[in-house]
Amino acid sequence: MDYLISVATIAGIYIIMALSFYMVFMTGQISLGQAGFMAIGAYVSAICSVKWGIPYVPAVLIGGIFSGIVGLVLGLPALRIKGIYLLLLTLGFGEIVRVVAINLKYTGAAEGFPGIPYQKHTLLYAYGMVVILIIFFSRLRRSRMGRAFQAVGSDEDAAEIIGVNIISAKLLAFSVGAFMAGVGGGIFAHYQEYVEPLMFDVMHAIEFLVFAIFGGIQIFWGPIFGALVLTFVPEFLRVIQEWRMELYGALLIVMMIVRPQGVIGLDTVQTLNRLFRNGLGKGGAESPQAM
Amino acid sequence: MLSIEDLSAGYGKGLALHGVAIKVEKGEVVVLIGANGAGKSTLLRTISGVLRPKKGHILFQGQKIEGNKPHSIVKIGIVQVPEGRGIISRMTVKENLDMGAYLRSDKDGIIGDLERVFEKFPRLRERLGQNAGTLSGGEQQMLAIGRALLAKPRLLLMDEPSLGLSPNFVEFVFETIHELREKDGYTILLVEQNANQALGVADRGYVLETGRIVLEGESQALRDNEEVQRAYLGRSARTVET
Amino acid sequence: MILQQLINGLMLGATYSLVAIGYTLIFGVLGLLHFAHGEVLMAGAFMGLYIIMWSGLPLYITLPLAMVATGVLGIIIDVLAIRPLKKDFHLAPLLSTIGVTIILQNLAVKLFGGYGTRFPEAIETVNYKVGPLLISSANILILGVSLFLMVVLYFFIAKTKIGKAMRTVAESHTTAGLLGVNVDLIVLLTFGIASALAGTAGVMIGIVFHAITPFIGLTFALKGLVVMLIGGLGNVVGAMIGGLILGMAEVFSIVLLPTEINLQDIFSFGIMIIILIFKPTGLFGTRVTQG
Amino acid sequence: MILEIRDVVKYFNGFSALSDVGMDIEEKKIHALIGPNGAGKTTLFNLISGMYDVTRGEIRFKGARIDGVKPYLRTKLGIGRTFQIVRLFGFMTVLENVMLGSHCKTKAGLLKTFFRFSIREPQEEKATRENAMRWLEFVGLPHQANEIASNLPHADQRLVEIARALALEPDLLLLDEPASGMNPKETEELNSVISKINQMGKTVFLIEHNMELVMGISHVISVLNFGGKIAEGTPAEIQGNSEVIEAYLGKR
Repeated sequence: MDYLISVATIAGIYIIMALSFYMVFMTGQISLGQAGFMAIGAYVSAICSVKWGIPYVPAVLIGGIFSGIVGLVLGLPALRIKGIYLLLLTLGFGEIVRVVAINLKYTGAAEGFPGIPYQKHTLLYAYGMVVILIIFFSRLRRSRMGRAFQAVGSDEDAAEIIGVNIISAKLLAFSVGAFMAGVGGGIFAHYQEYVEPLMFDVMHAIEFLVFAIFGGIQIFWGPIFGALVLTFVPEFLRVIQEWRMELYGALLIVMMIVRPQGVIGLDTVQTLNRLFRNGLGKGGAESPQAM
Repeated sequence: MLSIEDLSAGYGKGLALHGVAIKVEKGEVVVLIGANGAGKSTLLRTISGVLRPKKGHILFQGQKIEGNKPHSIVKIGIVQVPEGRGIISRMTVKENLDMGAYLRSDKDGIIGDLERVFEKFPRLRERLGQNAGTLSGGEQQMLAIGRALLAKPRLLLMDEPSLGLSPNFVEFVFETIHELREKDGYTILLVEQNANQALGVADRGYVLETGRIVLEGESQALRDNEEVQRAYLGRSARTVET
Repeated sequence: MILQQLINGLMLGATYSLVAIGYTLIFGVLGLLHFAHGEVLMAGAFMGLYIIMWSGLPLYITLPLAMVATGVLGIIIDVLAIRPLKKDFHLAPLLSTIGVTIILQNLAVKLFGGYGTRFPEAIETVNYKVGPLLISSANILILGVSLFLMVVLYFFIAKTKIGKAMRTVAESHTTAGLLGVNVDLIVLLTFGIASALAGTAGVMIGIVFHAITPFIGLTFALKGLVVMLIGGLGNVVGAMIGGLILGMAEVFSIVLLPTEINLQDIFSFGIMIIILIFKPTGLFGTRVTQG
Repeated sequence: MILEIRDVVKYFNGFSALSDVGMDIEEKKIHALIGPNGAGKTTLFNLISGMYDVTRGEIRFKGARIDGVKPYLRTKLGIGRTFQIVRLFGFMTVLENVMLGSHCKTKAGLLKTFFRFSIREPQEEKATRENAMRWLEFVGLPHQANEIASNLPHADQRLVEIARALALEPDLLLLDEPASGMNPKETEELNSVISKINQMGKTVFLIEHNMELVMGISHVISVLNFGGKIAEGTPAEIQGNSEVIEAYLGKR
């Protein structure tokens, strides 16, 4: 049972991370810096708890906000560049965060930062955050800003001609995504009781990317599905566990060949919606938009 | 020589060509005319193998070629002067010409053909070492035609060679086409917006409208046809007074 | 002392150049950031290691063998992970090569362990004293081989028929096809050449550092990316010069900067981020080399 | 005059795409811009909507200069447009695409989106949706509202794009080759949609190659060739203009 809870907890944290990637991706930006933002959230919240005795919830939030601010600052130069340049910038950012953590004596440098108070209800907090994010994304999806984000992600020029301020849209998405990753990091730190730089290397950022891309990047249910499946399935199939990363890699390639929009696409949601409505005999009285 | 039957093609889900049929005989100049978006370039791109047809057949000298890759189409002698000229701007004029002879290995033949291209376009010889991207529009068109000739085409496809050129150069391009046929005996399938002048150098023509052949015939007949005027200027037959 | 560092910097830089040329070739011809290129280098290093160990043959035979083997690996990647992709999702190739990265790195960890593997003595170490300088046989070998390969590649691209075809494909796949170039074949060849160069760099890294790990891929991939950015995307000569610049800059940064923290790691990323923000087109512009 | 174009010049890397073009678009008229391929028509549209900046010259909208103003702000001022190649947002439904048209008429920010206690749809969102639905009905596609935009047939996508541009309630609507790739029947429908738009009091400025359409609905036609204006007038005047005939058909 304990084992199941620990897997579920980690899955919850990964959902937050996959959603943070998705948030940035909505505006068409690929970030390999999400592990770096996670690290910032983890370290800052840990400092708050350990050094200044700030309670759990505010500590985690401070970590998230700090990460969001860093995201805003990194987002500024990121506005000028796109595509692979942005990918490289975020990659470089993630590595710099890690190298700084390795060298920072204040937080134990490479040996890690121990003694973070354990939060035994992490499962609740993590999924509480997931629920908040689900509410956030479903409201976002049916909102002016959400549509603007997606428009920017789909065709920047057309979005601007429609009247979207693409600069503020991208900046906003970037820093909100960083905030989410920071909160994820804070929750993670207080579950592991210690953090070390190795936990936040590029491979982890790539892992979050795989969750989102595999699950689907047209709608927020995709990253949630991806993070859940890719965390749980390997845990219960030993063979897969051993070859987990290789499987992720192969999965990514196969998805790109067969279904680049991910397992959960807009079509999936529409089909489900239709089935659901027909099943309940409701007709089209609901808001006609896809969830 | 070239015979196309019931050809349908397009990008994505939509079709830009619906059951098109045309023929080009050896030694002929045939022109495809029609407004923008009528499917003229799509037809050339399908013949060249850039686009796969969705239906129909393309026969070249009795041989089925639809669905072949562009490089194998070039190999059998169908060479296209692409829309927008397709100059490799970061290579020199000489290198561009070398690329024209890419599939050939007869060194002496290439040198001879190169001389003939220079005779036709002396300007190219002067610009040999220059970056092709720095040429003027007219010079680029000369380069594009010269480069295509170096591939020893049996059938030359030309996609809007007069597009974006100054009036003097437009004249020159049509003179060149005329000469290619009269003096050198090339078979040419030409796509043009410049209908009057194109029909002036062609034997026969086809008029395309939203992906269908709506009219075909001898050049002179097409030139005097009111439908042609209508297709371009939307005039009803009554108001034509040319 | 300065002169001695210059030699070291050149040697380091030459390997960077080899990596960066591969990136830039593939970028030029396919417009693709080949994320797995660093892992190809790592695989090349291990293949070199085993070829040297098993065959016991001298380096001038084993090095070309390692190059061929790595080239084949590159071709396999193109055939399996790039070519089958759907064209309508423009991020697909990038994400697919990220998949390749995950697979290669984790396979390597399984096969060779996560720790360093000793690299066999491929050449006899002799130190030549030239005035105040100490030059080892490894120095000479690496500089010599890299410069030789770069010169050969330069002439190959500038003068040969295939080289011109590569540049034509780099400009436009359609135009190249209409000129009779078999575009698929040229792309395949580009992957082969780029990967063979990375393999060479891998073997050399093994010779210099005496040990290799499955993680060298990422490190050198990042350096290669920095160099490609310095040189300009798709610019082969830029990559050659950029490598030497970065190599020397790194060596001098070790000499000049305080040593208690390993700043040189941040150093390359710092350069990368500065270039990305201020001059993303690189110092030499983005273009393929001219003949 | 709703739109005044004065001595506009546009260079691309030394090549002149437009040279000293001047044009007045009268309010509540349908004004067509025609000319052979490569004449600079779309370039002019891009200058008006702000995707490019003018090299020289000025553009005035309702009397105020707009050259140099950011594209999204021009939209806010009341200029809507469609593109030569349809540019709908593919991951979204038809309705969502049209709703995006209202973006600059609405306000709700990210915080307001999230921090609300009622689970009912916010007033603004509801209004946006109903507005979008109206425009979909206007172009005759209400039944396609929940379809994913990229799944629609080509002609319908064009109409959705027009509906999206209408949703921002522009005073000036720029249509770039709306009929391209449409069959005669679809063109007919388009024709009536454009007329209806004009009857609502909106100014329409359109680039089009389908001459039957252009000659049938335009009040004024301007002709571009080689980046310069060669003629302007009523459809009848343009049809009789020998310079225009030559530009299209070439010299005889």
